[in-house]
Amino acid sequence: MRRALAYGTAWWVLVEGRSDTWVAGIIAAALALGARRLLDRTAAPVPVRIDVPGLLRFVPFFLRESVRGGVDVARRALHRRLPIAPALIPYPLTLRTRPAQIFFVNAVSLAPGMFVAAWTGDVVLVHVLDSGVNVAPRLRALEARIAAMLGEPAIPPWPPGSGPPAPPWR
Amino acid sequence: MAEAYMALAAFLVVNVGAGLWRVARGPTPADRMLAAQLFGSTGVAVLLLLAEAADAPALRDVALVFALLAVVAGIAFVKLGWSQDPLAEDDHAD
Amino acid sequence: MSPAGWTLDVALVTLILGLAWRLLWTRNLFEAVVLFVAFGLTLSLAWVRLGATDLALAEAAVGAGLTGALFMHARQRLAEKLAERAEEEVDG
Amino acid sequence: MPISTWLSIPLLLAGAFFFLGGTIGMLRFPDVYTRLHALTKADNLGLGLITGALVLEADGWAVRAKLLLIWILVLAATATLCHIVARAALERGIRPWRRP
Repeated sequence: MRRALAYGTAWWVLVEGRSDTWVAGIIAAALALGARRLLDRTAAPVPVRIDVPGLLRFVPFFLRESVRGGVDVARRALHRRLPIAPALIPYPLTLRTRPAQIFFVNAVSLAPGMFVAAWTGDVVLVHVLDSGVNVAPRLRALEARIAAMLGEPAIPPWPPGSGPPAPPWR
Repeated sequence: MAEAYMALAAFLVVNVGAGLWRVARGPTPADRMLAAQLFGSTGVAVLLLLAEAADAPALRDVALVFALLAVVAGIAFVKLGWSQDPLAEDDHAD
Repeated sequence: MSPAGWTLDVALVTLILGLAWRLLWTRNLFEAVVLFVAFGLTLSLAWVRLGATDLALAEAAVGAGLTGALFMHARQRLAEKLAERAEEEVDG
Repeated sequence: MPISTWLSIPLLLAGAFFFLGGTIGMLRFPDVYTRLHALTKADNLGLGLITGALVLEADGWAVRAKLLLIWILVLAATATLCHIVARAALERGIRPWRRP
């Protein structure tokens, strides 16, 4: 029932609130429900629970990071001397479930000055625009936000003195 | 206000033209693939502006198609057409 | 016609002609396919300016997206065939 | 002019500025990875600002929701595309540029 309502809302948004299309809307929502059933049967369902307060806290964080990312890259691009020192940095993930990891990999692309260039197992290789900035704490903060949003167990802090494991690349 | 939207759309099209210079220039296929991203975001912006300027809501649907298409094109470039082959002369960056 | 609209049209026409020119003369097939997709999307914007929204949708989805993917695949197959033949010549 | 127009004009100008920054970065940056940075971040922010301006001017909540939906879709698309293009480039052996 909740899904039917969601598809109905999606239709309402897509037709921009016009009320004369409701017949087609009901048919489309029914078809979408059928397709979803089919998908659930063929593919293993991935349990994703979204924590609503976590999501609400994530949105402003995400917007702020987007603005900072855009400002940072535009500043560097327009600077006369092009102040960049790119590097590839390995980062061990603490997020354990697959959906959370996928979300993390995509969210990093929108954070200031970095994106995930490769991903094997629980280690990602992050490309940074400025190797002078220590990105590990910022990535850790992003992971904590995503963990809170997707209802994952809390992220343990960095173990003191232990560096990330040796990267399989190099 | 419509005129402002139109001016911004014109500016964005010129902007895409400048970006496409990089696509034609390369040097690697990965550089050329950036065209998909460029059109994904800029094309959508142009269409949304035109939809508001010309009061044509259907253009927002075209923008939706552009957004989806950029991904399809990008994935097609990566998955279907980019492996070692004798056709590519300038594939390697130096 | 408004000055901004006029500028937009001139920019689109220049872009379409420039892309077509480059597309005809490039010797790199990968570049040609990418330029073809860019050409299709620009043409779609031109259809929008001409008031043919339905045509713009078709051009973007079929003209640029589907045909672009097919070209990409065709280029890949051609490259594989050429590589095979080159190997045969080396062996024989 | 209504107040929303006064709010949306700076948003539009800022959006144009970030699109310009993205293109300049794409032309000036030395390799495909750094160009990906410029393109994804600047253009996403530019599109977000322009969408924000249009949301202010739009009539009806359905239209606003649709504009936001399109932006989120583009965000997800560029984030994924950024990752797969970078991965493909690494697999193909394109070395990231380092400051000499």
